[in-house]
Amino acid sequence: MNLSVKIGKLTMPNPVTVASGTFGYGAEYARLIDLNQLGAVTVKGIRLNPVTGNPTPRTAETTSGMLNAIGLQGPGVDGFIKKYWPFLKSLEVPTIINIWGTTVEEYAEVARRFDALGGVGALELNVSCPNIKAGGAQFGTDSTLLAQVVTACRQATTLPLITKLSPNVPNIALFAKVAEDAGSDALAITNSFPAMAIDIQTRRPKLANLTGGLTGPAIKPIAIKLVWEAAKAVKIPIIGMGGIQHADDAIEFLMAGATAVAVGTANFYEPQTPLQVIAGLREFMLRKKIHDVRELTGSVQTAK
Amino acid sequence: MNLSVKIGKLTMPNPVTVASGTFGYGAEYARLIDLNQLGAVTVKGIRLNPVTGNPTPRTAETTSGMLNAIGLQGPGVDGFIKKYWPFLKSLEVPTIINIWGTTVEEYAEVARRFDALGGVGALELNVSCPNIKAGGAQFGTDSTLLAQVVTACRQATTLPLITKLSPNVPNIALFAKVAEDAGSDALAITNSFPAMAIDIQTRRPKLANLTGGLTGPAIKPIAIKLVWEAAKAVKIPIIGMGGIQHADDAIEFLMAGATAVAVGTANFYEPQTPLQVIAGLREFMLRKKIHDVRELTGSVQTAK
Amino acid sequence: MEHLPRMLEQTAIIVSNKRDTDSYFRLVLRAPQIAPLIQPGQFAHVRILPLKEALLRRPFSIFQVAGDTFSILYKTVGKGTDVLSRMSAGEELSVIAPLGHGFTVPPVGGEIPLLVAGGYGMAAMFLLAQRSPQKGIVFVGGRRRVDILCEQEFAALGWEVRATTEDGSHGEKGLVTQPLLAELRTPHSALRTFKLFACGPTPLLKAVGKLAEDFNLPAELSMDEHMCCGTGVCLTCVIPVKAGESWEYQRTCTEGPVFDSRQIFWEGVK
Amino acid sequence: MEHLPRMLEQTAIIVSNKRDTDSYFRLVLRAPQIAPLIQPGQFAHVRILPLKEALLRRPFSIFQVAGDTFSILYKTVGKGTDVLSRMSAGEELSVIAPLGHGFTVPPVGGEIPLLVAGGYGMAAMFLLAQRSPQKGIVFVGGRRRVDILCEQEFAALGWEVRATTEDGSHGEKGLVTQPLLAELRTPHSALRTFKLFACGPTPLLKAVGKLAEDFNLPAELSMDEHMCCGTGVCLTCVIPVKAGESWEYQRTCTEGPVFDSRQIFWEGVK
Ligand SMILES: Cc1cc2nc3c(=O)[nH]c(=O)nc-3n(C[C@H](O)[C@H](O)[C@H](O)COP(=O)(O)OP(=O)(O)OC[C@H]3O[C@@H](n4cnc5c(N)ncnc54)[C@H](O)[C@@H]3O)c2cc1C
Ligand SMILES: Cc1cc2nc3c(=O)[nH]c(=O)nc-3n(C[C@H](O)[C@H](O)[C@H](O)COP(=O)(O)OP(=O)(O)OC[C@H]3O[C@@H](n4cnc5c(N)ncnc54)[C@H](O)[C@@H]3O)c2cc1C
Ligand SMILES: Cc1cc2nc3c(=O)[nH]c(=O)nc-3n(C[C@H](O)[C@H](O)[C@H](O)COP(=O)(O)O)c2cc1C
Ligand SMILES: Cc1cc2nc3c(=O)[nH]c(=O)nc-3n(C[C@H](O)[C@H](O)[C@H](O)COP(=O)(O)O)c2cc1C
Ligand code: FES
Ligand code: FES
Repeated sequence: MNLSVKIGKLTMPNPVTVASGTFGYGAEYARLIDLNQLGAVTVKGIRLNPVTGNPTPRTAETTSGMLNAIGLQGPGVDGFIKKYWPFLKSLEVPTIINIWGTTVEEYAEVARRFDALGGVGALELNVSCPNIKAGGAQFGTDSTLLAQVVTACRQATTLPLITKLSPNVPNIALFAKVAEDAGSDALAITNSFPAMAIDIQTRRPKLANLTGGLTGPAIKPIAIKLVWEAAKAVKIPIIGMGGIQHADDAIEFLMAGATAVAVGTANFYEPQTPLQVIAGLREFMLRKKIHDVRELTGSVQTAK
Repeated sequence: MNLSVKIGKLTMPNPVTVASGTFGYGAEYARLIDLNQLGAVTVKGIRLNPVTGNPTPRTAETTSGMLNAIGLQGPGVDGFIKKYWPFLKSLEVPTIINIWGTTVEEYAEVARRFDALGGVGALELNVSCPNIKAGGAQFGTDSTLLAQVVTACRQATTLPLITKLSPNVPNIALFAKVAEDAGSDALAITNSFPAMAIDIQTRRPKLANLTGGLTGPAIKPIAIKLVWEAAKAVKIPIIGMGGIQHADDAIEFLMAGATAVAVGTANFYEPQTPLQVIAGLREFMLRKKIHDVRELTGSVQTAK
Repeated sequence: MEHLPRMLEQTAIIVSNKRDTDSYFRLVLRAPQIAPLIQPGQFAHVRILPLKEALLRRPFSIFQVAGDTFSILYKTVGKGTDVLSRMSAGEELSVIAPLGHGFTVPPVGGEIPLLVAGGYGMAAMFLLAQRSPQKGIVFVGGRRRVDILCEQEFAALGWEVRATTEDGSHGEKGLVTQPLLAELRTPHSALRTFKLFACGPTPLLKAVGKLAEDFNLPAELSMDEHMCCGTGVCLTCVIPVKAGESWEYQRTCTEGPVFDSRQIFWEGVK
Repeated sequence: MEHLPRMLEQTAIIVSNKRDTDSYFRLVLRAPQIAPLIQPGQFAHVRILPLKEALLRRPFSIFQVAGDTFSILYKTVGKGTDVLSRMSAGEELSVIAPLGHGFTVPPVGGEIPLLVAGGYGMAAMFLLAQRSPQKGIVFVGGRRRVDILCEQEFAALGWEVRATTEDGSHGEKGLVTQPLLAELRTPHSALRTFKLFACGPTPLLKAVGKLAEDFNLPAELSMDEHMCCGTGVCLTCVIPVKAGESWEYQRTCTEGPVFDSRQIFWEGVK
């Protein structure tokens, strides 16, 4: 049975990674699960310099989902390399580094730095974080800016480039195509949805940042639709995510058109989820006599 | 204690109505609840001629939500007037009629017909149904078309006009403003979100229409954010909806900026919901010594 | 305005919830206001309160009525029925019932009912058999022995039961329509007029509809469509029904679940 | 790489779940692998499996440890604790524990611990009192009598308990810091050095931090922040901690919940 998939020139031993920002820098959950079973480890978003992030409260629970406005707290490129890279480098599975900047040049500079580091599996361009003023969804909802960011990063590195699109557009196919044309090797779909919750007792938003991003099982049907739309528009592979809790959810993303998937919010309440998804996927393939996981990609039957 | 609110020149005895398409034409649930307790009855979308709707399956359950692609099945203006209007007219509370068309002229014609009918509370322009090829979200995601539809309807009727915006845009404030400037008396936010679910056993989409609209508690945080954004941009009242199950949800919408609210999907599993919401709202106001429900509108404290 | 049958929403207490065969369970609910109103072929729309993440009610045919209780006979097929099967006496469910347009009980001296049921389709037919003045035959089919439900109850009513299983583990081997066809081909006295009643998966209903046409017999079919509201407001559960030269969608939960076979626009049924 | 304490995920069986006072409950869980690892001030992150619509785990301080079990003392405040309070012996929970950096147990002959607790803050301090070689005083405060928890258990350890209630229904009337302040102002022998340990709502922690500064005493505070993952990955639970001239956010679930009061950047704490 073949479970391995390719994201640009990166080979993942199986199609299941974790979503950026829901798995720290890998080491934390290494205490609960064997990271070497994963398809790849994807780390929290990094920009050039350290980032303090937003004030608290930063998350709030919602119906079958949650809001977050962490504000991309992080150690910056140097801090990351010093503190977390030695461990990640020691893993048998590739690391996908989620990067961002507030200018096109900063994105490119971060890409250059990780290109120079050596050993990185792929870079994921976060152009879709709803929780920061500059550099987040701004790049992901403006197709001209998106093309600029991807082009600049493409020039800065030969590492596989995954563009993480914003869900908050009426036509995801257009943005998918822009990223592909600008040289992205793959897409990641979807990031969180701009959202809000209010504590009616205090009349204050539940997040200090006022608004945040909605993630978790609640959004899965929207994410499936986005992946399906994008997959029809491009030839490059898609990493599908948004509310995956069970192997069935992952298989649904694959059928919709994803080549790989990422487990996000579910890690917070059930850190075993990525391994359970891999096991369930294997079992499904056995039962259905599917020999290569790539047969699942885009296999939804849509003839009316 | 004042619970009444105004939507343009329409006075609702309390701010709780039902969402179009989740309450039939009123008579069905009259067997389970007293309709005269509602702020208004909002009926399923009507276009000029009868509509067959989409093939089945038309709905699918999702995590804390559901998908639908009914395809706006309906009796057309004449059928509606003959079959359902006598009952609705006999109610003590106003009827809001949700209307749509496939052309600007059809919207205006339907508006003219209901204007001529007499006794209608308000018209809600559905420019945001994701489940029909022409005439749905197409008008709601193109600001020029939106302006044309609203302008044409404004010329066709003096009835209060509620424009039901599409959620599927990166900047709802822009569309809210366009509707206001074109003469809309109020906004309804939000309609369902384009989404999809796949049965992994059969590999077929769970809906015959392939995609549908996501509604229910899952989407509430996105809807709250949309209402909040729109309320900052316009002066006209907003009817907030999306996942209301409890009075607390309704109060959250009011605080975010809504003047009235609509209960949608919850009717399907708990037809008592609108009355429970009204009772809970009253109780909240008593407890918090709020004398006028209008004090709640937009009362969220967002000073950081 | 259209005619809308009476329905009530009630919190029903579980009196018992026991395994029948294999993955089938019998659930008895105390619902004093609802029980007396129930007609054969009607259903209850049940909110399984401990169900997580899933919002909608589940529709189940009403199996039996006794005093202030009614029962359903259900198969565990998914998350709702699974959670339901773990509930115990004393726990609560929310029920909207009775719903839908049920079977027409034959008048005294009227047609002799031939019932055709697949799997839990049997549940929908018990009240009809019980309330029919003429005893008839019930043809019941299933995949395996365990799918043949409540034979004894029908027999106890004095009905003849003809069981078929696809694997031959009980009754005749084959499809439920085979013995029915044989029965219809047997010459009968002219006085004896039959009427078909069926409940089961769509292929069974189609086959019965075809037999009704071929033998020119009336047939009432309880149609199997997914439901959402169960009360006529959402337009989820529609099937195509003949209307003049053309057809229109009608609601299984309101105009149905029982339809006259001749009214159904079969070309449009999936 | 940073130091990460050991943690385990385990399905824990409820041994008992009983009301303590008013809206407080005591839950005993069998978790043989986890129980022996627990240090004072650590917490468990509990997934309440029957909870509907809500996904996240809930953090609770570990109250007591006995053999292969540990217990928590919780207050019903919202949907999770409400559902938890309805669970019975034999049912399962998923637990990740032990989590966080707990209290430093004073060395033999070291400081005398003065514990300050508000409400369920008492739960976080029992193991510390039990394992401290020096007995000290526990200052416990609450709104009403029912908010004063497990006095007897601390007394049984030979500790002095000074209770205060805001409504005066039990112990001294007023805030928990009043008798503490009185104690600190009492002249003591030079040999007697105190260390403060506190757990409770943020205003209490701020007040204790202030006293520690005024009296130049060491203080360890268990900080109260909302959590999401509880394991250090999500960066939800941060508080501002001094770092050189400036400050940085540190995770309550990993670097905390117990912080040295002097390390906290109080100006940034809400
Ligand atoms: C009028 C009517 C009468 C019925 N009577 C019986 C009965 O007497 N005994 C019995 O065992 N079953 C009966 N069913 C089928 C029963 O409703 C489904 O088995 C049940 O809804 C499955 O729920 P689940 O959560 O276990 O399955 P899931 O697959 O988890 O359900 C997911 C969704 O699909 C719907 N669904 C799944 N299967 C069906 C189905 N076959 N028909 C309609 N909706 C479905 C569910 O209601 C739910 O909304 C009847 C259905 C209808 C429409
Ligand atoms: C380190 C730590 C130790 C704790 N120890 C105890 C204890 O020993 N006994 C006890 O009764 N409580 C304790 N709490 C508080 C306890 O976690 C909350 O009361 C509980 O999470 C409330 O959950 P709920 O679903 O009932 O409330 P809801 O308000 O419905 O919860 C909604 C969300 O807010 C979070 N939340 C709500 N209140 C708090 C709070 N005060 N702190 C953190 N998160 C909160 C919940 O975890 C959940 O994610 C502790 C909290 C922390 C951070
Ligand atoms: C707490 C939190 C932090 C996140 N941080 C990042 C991030 O740093 N970079 C990024 O691209 N996405 C980030 N995301 C988005 C996730 O990677 C993922 O796209 C999203 O959560 C949807 O998947 P899920 O529903 O499975 O969680 C974050 C999500 C959460 C919940
Ligand atoms: C089955 C169904 C049918 C609907 N039909 C219409 C419609 O005809 N016109 C319309 O404007 N909105 C329609 N809607 C959208 C609802 O009015 C409402 O905007 C949406 O469901 C969000 O609210 P909720 O989450 O409370 O359901 C429909 C929704 C559902 C679920
Ligand atoms: S299920 Fe809603 S109309 Fe029939
Ligand atoms: S709760 Fe996630 S890092 Fe602390």
